[in-house]
Amino acid sequence: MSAVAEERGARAPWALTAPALMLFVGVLLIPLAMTVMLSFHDWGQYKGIEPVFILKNWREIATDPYYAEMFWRTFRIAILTTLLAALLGAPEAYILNRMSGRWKSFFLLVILGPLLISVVARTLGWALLFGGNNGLVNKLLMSLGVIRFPIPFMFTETGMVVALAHVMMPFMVLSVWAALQRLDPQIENAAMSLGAGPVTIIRRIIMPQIMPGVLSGAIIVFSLSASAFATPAIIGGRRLKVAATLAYDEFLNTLNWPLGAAVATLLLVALVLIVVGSNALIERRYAEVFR
Amino acid sequence: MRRNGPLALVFHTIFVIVMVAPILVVCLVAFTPEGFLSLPTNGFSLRWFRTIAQYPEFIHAFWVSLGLGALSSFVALLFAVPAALAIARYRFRGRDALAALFLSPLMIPHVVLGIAFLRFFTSVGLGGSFAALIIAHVIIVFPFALRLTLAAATGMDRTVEMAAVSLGAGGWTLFRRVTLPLILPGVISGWALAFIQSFDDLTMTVFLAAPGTETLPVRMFLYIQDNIDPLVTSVSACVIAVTMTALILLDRFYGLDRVLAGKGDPGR
Amino acid sequence: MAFLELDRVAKQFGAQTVVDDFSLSVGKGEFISFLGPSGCGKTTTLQMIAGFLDPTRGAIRLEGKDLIAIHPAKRGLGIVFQSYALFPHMTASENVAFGLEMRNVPRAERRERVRAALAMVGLAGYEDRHPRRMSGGQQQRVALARALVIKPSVLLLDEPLSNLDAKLREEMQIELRQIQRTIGTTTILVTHDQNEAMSLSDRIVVMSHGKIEQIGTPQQTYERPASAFVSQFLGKTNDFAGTIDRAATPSQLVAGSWSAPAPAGLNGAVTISIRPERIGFGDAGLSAKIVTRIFQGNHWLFQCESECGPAIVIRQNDGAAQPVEGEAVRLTWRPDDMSVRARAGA
Amino acid sequence: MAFLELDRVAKQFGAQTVVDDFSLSVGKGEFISFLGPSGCGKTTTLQMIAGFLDPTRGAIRLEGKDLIAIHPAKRGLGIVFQSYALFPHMTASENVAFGLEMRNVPRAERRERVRAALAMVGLAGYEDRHPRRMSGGQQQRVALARALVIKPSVLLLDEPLSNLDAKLREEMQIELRQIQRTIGTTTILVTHDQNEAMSLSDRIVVMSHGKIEQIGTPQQTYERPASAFVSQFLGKTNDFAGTIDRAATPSQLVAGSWSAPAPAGLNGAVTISIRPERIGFGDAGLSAKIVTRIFQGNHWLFQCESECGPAIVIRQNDGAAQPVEGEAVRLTWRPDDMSVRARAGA
Amino acid sequence: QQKTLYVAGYGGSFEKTIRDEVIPAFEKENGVKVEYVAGNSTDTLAKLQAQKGNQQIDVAIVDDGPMYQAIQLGFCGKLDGLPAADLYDTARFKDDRAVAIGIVATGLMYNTKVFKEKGWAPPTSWNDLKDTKYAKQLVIPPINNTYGLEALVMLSKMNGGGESNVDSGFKIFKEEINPNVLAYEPSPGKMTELFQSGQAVIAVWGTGRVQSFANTGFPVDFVYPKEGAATLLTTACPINKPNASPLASSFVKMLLDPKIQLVMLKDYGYGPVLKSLKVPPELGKMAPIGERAAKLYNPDWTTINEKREEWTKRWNREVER
Ligand SMILES: Nc1ncnc2c1ncn2[C@@H]1O[C@H](COP(=O)(O)OP(=O)(O)OP(=O)(O)O)[C@@H](O)[C@H]1O
Ligand SMILES: Nc1ncnc2c1ncn2[C@@H]1O[C@H](COP(=O)(O)OP(=O)(O)OP(=O)(O)O)[C@@H](O)[C@H]1O
Ligand SMILES: [Mg+2]
Ligand SMILES: [Mg+2]
Repeated sequence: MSAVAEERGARAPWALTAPALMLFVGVLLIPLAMTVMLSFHDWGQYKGIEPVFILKNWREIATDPYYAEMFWRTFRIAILTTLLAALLGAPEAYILNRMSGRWKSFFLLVILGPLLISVVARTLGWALLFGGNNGLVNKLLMSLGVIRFPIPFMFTETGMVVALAHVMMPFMVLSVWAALQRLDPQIENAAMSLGAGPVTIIRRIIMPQIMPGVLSGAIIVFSLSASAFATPAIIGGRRLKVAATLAYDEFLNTLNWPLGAAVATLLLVALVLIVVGSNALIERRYAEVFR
Repeated sequence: MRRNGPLALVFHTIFVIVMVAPILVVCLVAFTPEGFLSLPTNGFSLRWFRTIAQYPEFIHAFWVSLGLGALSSFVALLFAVPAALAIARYRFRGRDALAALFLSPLMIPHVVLGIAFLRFFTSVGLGGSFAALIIAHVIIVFPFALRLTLAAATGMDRTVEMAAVSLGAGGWTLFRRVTLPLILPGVISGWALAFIQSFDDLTMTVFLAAPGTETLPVRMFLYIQDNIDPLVTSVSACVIAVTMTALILLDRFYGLDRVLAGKGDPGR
Repeated sequence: MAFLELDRVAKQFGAQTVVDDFSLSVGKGEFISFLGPSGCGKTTTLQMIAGFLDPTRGAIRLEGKDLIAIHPAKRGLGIVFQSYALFPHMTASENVAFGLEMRNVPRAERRERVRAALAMVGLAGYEDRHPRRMSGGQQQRVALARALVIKPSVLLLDEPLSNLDAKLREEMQIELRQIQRTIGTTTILVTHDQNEAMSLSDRIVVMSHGKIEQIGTPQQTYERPASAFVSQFLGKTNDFAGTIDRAATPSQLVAGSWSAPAPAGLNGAVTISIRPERIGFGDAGLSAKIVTRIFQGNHWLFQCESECGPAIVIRQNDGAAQPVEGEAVRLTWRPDDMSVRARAGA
Repeated sequence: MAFLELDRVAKQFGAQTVVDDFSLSVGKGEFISFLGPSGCGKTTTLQMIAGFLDPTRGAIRLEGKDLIAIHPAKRGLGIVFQSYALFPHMTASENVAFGLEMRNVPRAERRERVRAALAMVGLAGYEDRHPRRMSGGQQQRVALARALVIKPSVLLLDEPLSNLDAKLREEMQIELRQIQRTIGTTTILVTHDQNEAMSLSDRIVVMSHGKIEQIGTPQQTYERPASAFVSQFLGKTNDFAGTIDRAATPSQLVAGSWSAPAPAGLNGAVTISIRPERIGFGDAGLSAKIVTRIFQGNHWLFQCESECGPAIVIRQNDGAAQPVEGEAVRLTWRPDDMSVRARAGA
Repeated sequence: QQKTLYVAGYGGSFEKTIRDEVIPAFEKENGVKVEYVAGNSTDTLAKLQAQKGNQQIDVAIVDDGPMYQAIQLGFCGKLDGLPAADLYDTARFKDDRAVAIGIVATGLMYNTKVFKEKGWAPPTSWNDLKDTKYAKQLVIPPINNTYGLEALVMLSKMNGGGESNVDSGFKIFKEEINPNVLAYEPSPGKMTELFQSGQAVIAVWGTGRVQSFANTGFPVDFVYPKEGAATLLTTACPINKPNASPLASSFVKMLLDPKIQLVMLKDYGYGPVLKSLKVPPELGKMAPIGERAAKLYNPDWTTINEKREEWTKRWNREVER
């Protein structure tokens, strides 16, 4: 069924994706199309939404550098978060995978744990830890001599990245974990017998093979952090707005939905382009692993 | 299997500490006798756990969240697994576009989705119903189910499937007996992420939840509207306790690493 | 009418043609072996018959029906894969039982047949073990049991015994032959082991670069090879440069100090081909010196340096005294055992 | 002093002892083969030497230093895995180059050595292909090239040639032997092919159920097997029931119609063991009937039904007329070629 | 007939008060089921806009700013039979499309404990927001929140401007107040959290919020600035929809019942909107009652609403950056 697949069955993939496709067209594309339509409508504080077709919102986004700054910050934070999550999450998944059964499941739980409590409570925890200059984190870092002066975490991009990476970490760990399950342990042995040290094995042998997992994780983390709302809102506050909080503001505070819809549409389009682009790039680079 | 070196263990320890620190803090604060959040707390009290009893809607909301999460992540898998298999193994026109479409819910700010769904469901007469909530959650958790299944299905040894086919297994049987067990780690991880995502979603659900279908995060959010008091932390602590107990039981009776790593034991 | 028929089958991977113009008729119950160098397209051909690859050109028919239109799961073939392809998540007995389940064999019968199949391949007691905890040969045997237990009408075996020791291998060969005889299974075996191919097969297909070089019984292919390639590939061959001297009466075929009456039809420079097992040590003949003497159990292999270049001689280890390394010998053979052809480029 | 030494090594998986009390001294530059039935612990032993499995008990020393304490990456061994274990994400040449990179071989030299290694295993032109697009034998050869290219001082080969045809296999064997001679590589070969083991090795280790049955040169193990197991496992053996008749003068050893002067020391019921290649067809001797006659290229294999039970005879395919199936024959052999032991339970 | 009435309003303790004190009595009286849809003002307004033409909600309880917007957008129906004579003027809306159910004063909140420890005097004036000793310890709700807006208006007014000209206010915010601001935080929950964690010690806020925060035992107090505190209203309106239930109006009027007004004062710090109500002295420590209520400054919403969109934009670009 499978190898045949590549040659035969021009219909098979469509049959398999049809249910999901129908679901998406039915309950996602239509609402989304409505939202895109919305971005071309007009709006006034006291006249509400006017279903006309104008480019006002788009022109505003294109010409006002305010929006460029927001989007730039959004992607900067998302990229940093993704990097941090990948840099820490992938090794952790690898370490976990090498533990013996009992510990493995225990620590897996511990790492998945954060996902199980509300993002509100979780971020609250961070806020408590960061808590200004005399927050626990700063006290600890200073007493360890890592830093001399307290690092401001709350209402800074640093804090946002740290908290976002924490929130997103389990996604990365789990994705990589799933990919690691497929590795043939003998291959690692083979590399070792050829003289490869642990670092080389990870970089040259393990990494390329778990790329699909890292990629899944990175896509999830990147997308979620670029469209995240709660964490940036709580840690970043209103002065460090990102695209999602900007859209949120327009939708909920100003009620200028057409403008919010335009921001959201732009964010969506940019994200889709970035994700699909990097996906294709990496799939080509690691073509043999994805076969 | 090689063991982890000391450096790896140090890394691991720090990692785990950082991961649990905020949660630990939340749990600690839950035992405060004060009426407000404070750290470090002076004293120990179960006051805020007792307070939960005065808010039966929290308990109700917990069940709503649980049901919603379980149901929507399961339904999402039903749609996502076949789609992931198609995307993993066929090279067909429109493949990339489909993949992008299926991942798109990840990329839309949930507030936008919330409002889009609210408008949509209101216009088709499903506004405020539990069904609408489930459909919306299926959509937002779908990418998780898809992406992790996809990671497991790419690069899977196809000759194993060929062997099954040669023995007469086709279609559903092939899937159930061979393909699914082989991609199970991915599917289960996907389910777990999907469940958690649904369980935790607030921004979108706020718009769709109606009286009676308010989820726990919505409840907590509404509660902390005017006052953040330690009740949020004690409720969180309870959620942690409940889920940990459930997972430990699962581990006891089935083996969590087997659930996550698939049934065929990794052996040497 | 042929039971299984391949009609000018070809397969391309991208631009590379891996199998070309492959035509073969297999009778019902026949035992066919594919022999050929590594990478010549044996596995590819098997996979096309199994239905996992579609031929680029040509037709495959089973009992006259087009096989390509039939889904692989419906073909009812038994297959052993070169890489075993065991189900990693199932125990040995679950692996073997799988095909029976697919055929809705009742549970009791199933258990009995699985037990018997595993016992047959010498794995009684390993029923509950997972493939990853088995040795290479054990895994291969599970794969064999899995294919045999369903008693298929066509068996496709891709190097099914490559990881087994000689003893077990022979036992398995006898099993295969027996199954094939009693059930009348049509079998196609891919193997790199010529002994195996020769002792098991009704006919051998010798392949090279995706093309058929020769189809014939084991003895035909060995003793009357259709081409130099076949002759070289099956067993070893000595090629000596000789000359035919029509001036002498009767005319003589000469190679170094060896000579015999010349065969008809040829003249001048020729190549004499002779199998190493047909050469004996005698008092007269080609003079040579033993370079190495290799013990190979039931026979000895001698590598010699003769007047006409290197020569290989095989002698049965029948207990007689054998020449030692460095010894000067004379090589001799019966004219019937050699084949003579004009020497190219001479 | 021994170069590589295994000292009462044992390995358990759970409760099952897979290798037990394994002691072996390998000299520098020696070529050792492990022979034994599938599942007897060959791979496990190799993996312990390589350092991928830790022995449950015992010590492994290289040049007197405890090897177990040394990380596998530092042992500098060349290994071919039974399952190849190629890096799926690298091309053939990247696979081969990997070990050289680890040794910081300059780029130009690396390229040249990789090219040479791939050419040596007959894969010139396949440099840029990924393992998943190669045939089984091609993959195996990449694995071999990868291990050889680093010119290791110790080579561990786990069935490295099992998927190659006879011709290529022999070429590879010659390569292996040559490398081992020129670089003085100490080699341990696991193989299921007795011919391979016999023609390549200085010494053979015959294993059974995780224990050593015999260590010796090929000829020792074949011709003076230390146990019935070794004799049965290496090559084929005929066991005939005979009796020693001390009443006759001189006393006679009788098996059916065959007889010879009795050896000293035994009496009554005995078992006569004789290799099939030591039996000839003659005018007198054990009467038998040919049941099947199997062509095996350079020799014929006869399965006979004799007075004393089934018998196997091997005759070199030397061009002489051979008896046909159903023919009545007399089997004969020289008393020197048989071994006689008291018959148990008689 | 048994019908369900949907009331949308704040969550949290406000919801609890309404559920406990208002709904059971109302249900009994009118034979109707009441469902409470919790959400903050903006959520509620967004829901109204999303369900436009197909409204589910019958009664909306929101802040005054969003209420003006809701009225303008035509979401509110008309209230009949209000006790007009007894209501403060500020509590009434044009055409009676809505009515205030509670009065709050916008002023300053500070952490009494920290101020005592540091030996700082309690703040007394809007100008104290500029005091550099509060660097990064000041919290102000943003301008799309009424508190923030009123702070801007008050600062403009003190510096020669007013509703029609807020340039001076913007200037002060941008140059003098901004460096002190830790966060522009609209969420009340978040505000309390910033105080609880000790990151903030002074803020612009309303009496209602400060009262319920102080009720938890946290050491905060409210200051009426000497330049005057501004009025902020909590308002309710029946939603305009076809076949609107008359019960919606009844529910709003029930919120004006003196008994309920007292309960809201006690639990929630809302100054009553009824002139006639006698407030027991122990309840009126903070809330704008009597004298204090009379001194409140009432912003000119007509002017503000015209400019609000422009201000918001300007605020986002100049102040919140
Ligand atoms: N991880 C494991 N857990 C349990 N038993 C194992 C494991 N690996 C191997 N075994 C068992 O140990 C025994 C020896 O295995 P090993 O792989 O060493 O055999 P081998 O001699 O290499 O056989 P073959 O020639 O078939 O490859 C076998 O019976 C096998 O089933
Ligand atoms: N998926 C593929 N893509 C491209 N080339 C392939 C692919 N699979 C096999 N080939 C090539 O096709 C040729 C034939 O391969 P095949 O597997 O049929 O060989 P084989 O005769 O079975 O060899 P072996 O005895 O080594 O297993 C080889 O040269 C191989 O490299
Ligand atoms: Mg092959
Ligand atoms: Mg092995």
